[in-house]
Amino acid sequence: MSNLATALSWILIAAGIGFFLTGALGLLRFPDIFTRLHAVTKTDTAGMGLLAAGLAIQAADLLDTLLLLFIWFLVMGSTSISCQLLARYSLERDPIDEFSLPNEQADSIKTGISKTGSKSAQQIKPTRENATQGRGDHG
Amino acid sequence: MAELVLDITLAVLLLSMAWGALHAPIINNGIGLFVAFGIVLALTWARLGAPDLALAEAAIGAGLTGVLLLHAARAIPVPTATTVMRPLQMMPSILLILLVLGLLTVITSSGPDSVFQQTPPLPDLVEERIADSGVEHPVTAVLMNFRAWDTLLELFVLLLALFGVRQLFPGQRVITRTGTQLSAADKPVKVQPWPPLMAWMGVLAPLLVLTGGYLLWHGSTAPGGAFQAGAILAAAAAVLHLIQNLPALRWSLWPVRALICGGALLFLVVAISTAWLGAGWLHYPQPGNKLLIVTIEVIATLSIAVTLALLVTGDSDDFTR
Amino acid sequence: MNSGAFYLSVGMAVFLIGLHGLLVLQDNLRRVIAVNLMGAGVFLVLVALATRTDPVDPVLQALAVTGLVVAISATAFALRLVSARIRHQQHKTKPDDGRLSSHKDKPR
Amino acid sequence: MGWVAVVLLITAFAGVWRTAHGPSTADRILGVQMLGTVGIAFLLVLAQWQQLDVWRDVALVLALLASVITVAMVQLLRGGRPPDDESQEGL
Amino acid sequence: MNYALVSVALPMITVVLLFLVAAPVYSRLQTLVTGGLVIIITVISLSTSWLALLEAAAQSTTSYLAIGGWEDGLAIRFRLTPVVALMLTFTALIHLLLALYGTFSRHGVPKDYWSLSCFLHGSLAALWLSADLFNLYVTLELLSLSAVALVALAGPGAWKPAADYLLLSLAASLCYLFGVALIYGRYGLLDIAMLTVVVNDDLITRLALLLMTAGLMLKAALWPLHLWLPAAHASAPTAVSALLSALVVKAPLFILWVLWSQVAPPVMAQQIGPVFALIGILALVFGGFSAMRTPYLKVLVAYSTVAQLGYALMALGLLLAWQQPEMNSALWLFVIAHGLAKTSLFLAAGQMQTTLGTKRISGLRGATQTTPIAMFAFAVAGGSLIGLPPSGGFLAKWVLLEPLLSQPQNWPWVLGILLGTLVSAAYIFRLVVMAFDRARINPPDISSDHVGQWLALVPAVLVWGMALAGEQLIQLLGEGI
Repeated sequence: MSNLATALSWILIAAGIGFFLTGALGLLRFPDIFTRLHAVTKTDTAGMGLLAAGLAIQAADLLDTLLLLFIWFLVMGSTSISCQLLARYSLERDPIDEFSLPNEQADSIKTGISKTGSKSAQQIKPTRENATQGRGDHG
Repeated sequence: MAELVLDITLAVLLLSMAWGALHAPIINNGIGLFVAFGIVLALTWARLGAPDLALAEAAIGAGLTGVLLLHAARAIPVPTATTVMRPLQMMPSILLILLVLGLLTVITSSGPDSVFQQTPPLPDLVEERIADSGVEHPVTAVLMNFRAWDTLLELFVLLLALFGVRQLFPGQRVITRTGTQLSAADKPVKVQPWPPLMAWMGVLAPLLVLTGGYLLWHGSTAPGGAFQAGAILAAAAAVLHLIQNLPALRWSLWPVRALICGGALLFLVVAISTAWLGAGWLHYPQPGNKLLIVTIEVIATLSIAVTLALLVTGDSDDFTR
Repeated sequence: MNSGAFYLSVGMAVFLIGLHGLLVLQDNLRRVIAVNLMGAGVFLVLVALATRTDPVDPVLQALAVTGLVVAISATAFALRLVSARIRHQQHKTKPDDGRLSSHKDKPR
Repeated sequence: MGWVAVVLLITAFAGVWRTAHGPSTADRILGVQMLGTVGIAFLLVLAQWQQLDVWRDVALVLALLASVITVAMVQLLRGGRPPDDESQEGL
Repeated sequence: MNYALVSVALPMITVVLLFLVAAPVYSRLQTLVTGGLVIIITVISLSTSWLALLEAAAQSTTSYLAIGGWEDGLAIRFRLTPVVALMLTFTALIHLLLALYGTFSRHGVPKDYWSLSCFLHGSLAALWLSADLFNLYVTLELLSLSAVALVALAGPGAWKPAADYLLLSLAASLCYLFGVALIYGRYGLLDIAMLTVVVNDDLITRLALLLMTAGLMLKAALWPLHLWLPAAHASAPTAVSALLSALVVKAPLFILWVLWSQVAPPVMAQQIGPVFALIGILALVFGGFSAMRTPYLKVLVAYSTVAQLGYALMALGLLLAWQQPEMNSALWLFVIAHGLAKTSLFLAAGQMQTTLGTKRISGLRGATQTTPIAMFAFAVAGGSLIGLPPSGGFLAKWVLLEPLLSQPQNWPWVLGILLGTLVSAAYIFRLVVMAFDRARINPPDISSDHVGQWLALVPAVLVWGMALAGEQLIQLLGEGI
């Protein structure tokens, strides 16, 4: 392997690690679930991709490279899908306060919920929801 | 140096998660931590060079146990904070644990009798005899040949756990006044899964089945084998079952029952027939032992998969209808 | 101190944390987790001992795999039992929590 | 390569903290999921470090199962509430 | 050895067959057919294990079977000794008696009882035969899971004791497994017979044996680790309580015996012996007192199990302390006599409870008139527990007392046994006196089930009949190992 390739692979790995660290920071510091979801999903996908690319340069074998690619694909799929699911789930449980958002956005979120079917309109009552949420999760 | 730091980081992760899983004020936090503990444990097995165990733990600790625990946590209506101990109250406990730990460590790892001064004779024996066992991977050889009786009994343990769970759905039995209410309450409310979830499962399920098959096929020469493959297939079946994309695994259907007990039955039949017609209890005939082991493994994988899937997600419908 | 000895201690620590939890905790769900931690501790001990030889001792690994299967079966049963009981307690109408009651009642 | 693994493990602490502190169920699942991803990365690094292909297989299994568990958890959480609990929570 | 294999394989294959044909609902006819099948199986198993017993008694050395034909150490081994063969026979006998009860008694047993009791039979047989520490762990786990599932058969009311039982029993198994891991770490072996040769007296071995002993004592409900037992045994269905008391608690005791009399070096065994004997006496006294004070019938019988296990533990302790092989026969005679008597007690108690419609002892007033046969069985079996001559219980106690009485410095132990006997007499007589109270009879709710009552009497008669075979039994068991 040439020096250039080695250097490149290490740069990629370092960048990947950097993304992972950023994601961890976001997970710790961001204020609510939606921002945290955003942080973790993006950085994990990117970090994993860069790391896998860096490792793929070092792995001489074609089969290993393919496996790395495949794992990256899996991680990408799973993080993005679960980001979707978790966001929807959080919205169902604890809708965003309508007044803190511009009207359009709040409406689209609301209709998004009612489209999924299992919920009725009376559930979007922030005060009551928040109260139960508090009991349920904060203890 | 890097290895030392790695070991210490892993240990800190493991121990803090273990403590947190037990003493988190809210039980759901504890459950989350325990699932995470399973993932880190899989990494620890990898660090210790035990790939078979890492595969099994990745499938079980990260997958099935989480689903199981969540099932159980669902039974608790409102997760209340039940702080068992305040940090100050924990101090004596922690000190006691440290003291006992120190004592145990001194006993086991120091002095001339220390366990690390011994060289166990069995690994050499395994290496010597592995050519006659019919498989090349030593762990599989031990599991399927040298200590096959343990594995046979282990299949019965799985069967038994399923039997035990079946007792908890007394739907059809003539039992207490409260029985009927119970089975109604135990029915989970089925919710139509969201479309992206369905689509992703459509991709994932065949991949899981493929990986399971790969591990099984791989098992005789490299890490992997019946149990790991079975656990992965079980995870696939459990998730498909959860999103109602799989024909229900009804206990009352005989093919389901046949699949469940197939592994144990085949293994037992092999044991009996080798004792009766062959050289002795579980003494496989020399040419053909490879074929026999592979057959047992394939059937056992299917049994393990169905049994675990039912254990994890089976509801009252599956057991009583 | 080699890494085998280190992980042996870690395994024993996890075992002790589990044992301690089993003794002090009341909640059955937590006690199931405690028992599982004890199991994880024992498997760590087994695998740490397996690193003594090179290549790694296959017998101990096989024992740990068998132990893991037994543990997951038992855990599954225990969890279903515990949750069935919690559900039953929530939905029962008459107080019948397994104690033998004093009035003249039929055993099953 | 060893240090890469160590740094990865250190980022895992963030996942642990989030899992332990919630506050919502989604946060906990997110924490577990992040740990899973870090675990996969760790195993890939380990495979390269020790030149052992088997850890890539383990990473593959972990990747599959990690996505299974998130899916299962969300679906269970949505679907699984017995009727009484929902009335209690006003859901 | 082949006979012994048949007696292991039969119940296990029955489990799978019952599983395959499982019908959704059992009619009376299906109960008869299933019960009949299990009876046939247990009869065959009983006769083959009897043949194995004859085989074991005839040969002078222990016979081994290396599973898979591999070298010693690599393979798990089966081992056939007189004690093992006797326990195989005893297991099949108790299972047969309960299968008869389940089939022909009017109250019967819950549907899944049949498969689970076969599970129990198979795992016990595998446990008696095994000569491998790790394999013993697997069989122990199989045994406790089937025991818990059997307790859970009683319905939702029994789930709490079942869950407690399961958790404690899992923890106990893991303690045992930890010990096994340390033994393997120290000696690199799991085979009991091979360990006997190499074991020496050092700290790791002590620690390992201590851990295993703690786990096994919890599993065997030996005082003071017995607290789970009364709730679990009392809330189980009648036939299940009998199985649990007669067989399940004996399995960890067997492993304890194997560990200390065969694996542990004699020096350590001599040190632990008096401790066991002392715990045994405490169990006798405190278990007996609890049995005397409880207001519930089945709880009384369950506590009496705790107390009676004290005798067995004491015999084990004295065996270890003095290294006298004669004590072996005392230990195993106790186990068998107690198992038979306890089967009878639980079946009789179940009959009386159902017929009189009460769980309280005070509800037994006039039971000599309302359920005479069951009460008679209770009294007869109770007589063996107390140790009235010439019952099986007396035989065991006599073998235990003989060496004790011959030496004056051992008389304190005799005092302990005496105290235990008095306490057991007290709780048995308390009940019998209540049953003779014909002035205020508790009227039966339903007509009594004669078949069930007679079946309850059978084991009680058997335990008194043990005296006839006393000489042979003592000789057979006295050889040790």
